[in-house]
Amino acid sequence: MTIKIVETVFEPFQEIHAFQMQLALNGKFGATSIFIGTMRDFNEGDQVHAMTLEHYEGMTQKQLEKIIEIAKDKWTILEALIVHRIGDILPSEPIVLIAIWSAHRADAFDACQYIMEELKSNAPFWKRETLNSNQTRWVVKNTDSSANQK
Amino acid sequence: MTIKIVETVFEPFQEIHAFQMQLALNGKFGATSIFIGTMRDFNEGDQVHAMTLEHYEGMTQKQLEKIIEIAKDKWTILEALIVHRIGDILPSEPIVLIAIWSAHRADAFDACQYIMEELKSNAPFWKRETLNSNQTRWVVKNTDSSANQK
Amino acid sequence: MIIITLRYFASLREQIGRSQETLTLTDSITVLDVWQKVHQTPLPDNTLIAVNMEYVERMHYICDGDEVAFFPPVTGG
Amino acid sequence: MIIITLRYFASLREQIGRSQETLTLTDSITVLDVWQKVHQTPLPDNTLIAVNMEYVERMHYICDGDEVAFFPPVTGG
Repeated sequence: MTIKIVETVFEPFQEIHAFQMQLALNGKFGATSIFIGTMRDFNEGDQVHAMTLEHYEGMTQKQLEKIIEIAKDKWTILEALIVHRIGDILPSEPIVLIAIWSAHRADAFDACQYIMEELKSNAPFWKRETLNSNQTRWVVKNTDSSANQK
Repeated sequence: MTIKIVETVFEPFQEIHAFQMQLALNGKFGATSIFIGTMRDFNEGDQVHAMTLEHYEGMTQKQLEKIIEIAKDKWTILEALIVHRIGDILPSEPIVLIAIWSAHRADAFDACQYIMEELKSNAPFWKRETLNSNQTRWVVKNTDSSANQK
Repeated sequence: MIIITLRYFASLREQIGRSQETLTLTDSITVLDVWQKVHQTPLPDNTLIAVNMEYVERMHYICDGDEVAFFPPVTGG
Repeated sequence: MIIITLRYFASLREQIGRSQETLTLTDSITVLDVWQKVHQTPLPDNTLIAVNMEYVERMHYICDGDEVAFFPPVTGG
């Protein structure tokens, strides 16, 4: 299980690929579920042209480890990778990557979504957006976890 | 929306990366949910050393297109990519890739899982496994979609 | 006159020993009747049926030119 | 004697105008009392509190050497 907090732009597919290559799991995993959160150029109706991600160093790692441990208790997962960006971020750059390897698909799907929701609720990160007007504002609340089915 | 049926081994992260690069969606998507199904070297308690995937050409594409259309009606998704392998497959080779891009994470998560479950139930693919004993057998039934929570 | 193409896949294809055949009929009948006419055995329980690459029920009536496929439960992904 | 470190993050850090300070107390008090002692204002409603990097309730009693952090709802991911 690996948690990486990175200060510069990362390439999610390269991260997953490199991580997977060094796992001794060939033939053992049947399912990989991946979530990538990417910075948009809009939020709550406004154009956003930059963002700064602050975190509570130490607590971040501790909380993410705890979230993975709980997921491992709930589902049968073989490996987990979390990469989260901090610092100054531009639109279309990745913010977060979660990847779960398991034998069966339901475990991977459920654990990946669980970890993402727990990260959103409990990992001590904070986003400050810079709007196109150059005003800055703290993001006050993460969006809801449930989709509005059409 | 792209559906690819491929007869030779594919590299899922390269497929997603290449597909994403040619989308004109920079800054528009905030969420990417990905599922990769990989061939294991065991199934139902037996060691498996090869697999052949048969499909119903034409119907496969038609069914997958229909599944994506239904997902687009249910959730707000920006793009979808499905890659499915056919032919002779070896353990640790990818079988299926599903990637969904959306503005918000719940749409990506739900659509990706929905498409995977529908593909498993309705897309006309059939797996024949070759066991370590060189016996071959048709896979009779896909595993359940729900995880047994521990 | 109604001419249809029958197709079989996977384990069903192997059991039947061929992947495709043509059937000529004078009247439209259901896909289930098509099976029984050709095979003189009950249709295996789990068999799925598609006409022109869309799933149909057993009571679906065929038309001239239809491609009727019989196959076991799918196991892709 | 109880010496604790207080830490503030994000918008709360900006409002308070500092990220860290030290507090010396004679007795263990709750984290809510710590806030009120230092800031003389009610703790903002949504504020989260962690002691030694674990979430705690407002009635959690501090110990010597604790790092007590106050911050707004988290917005990562």
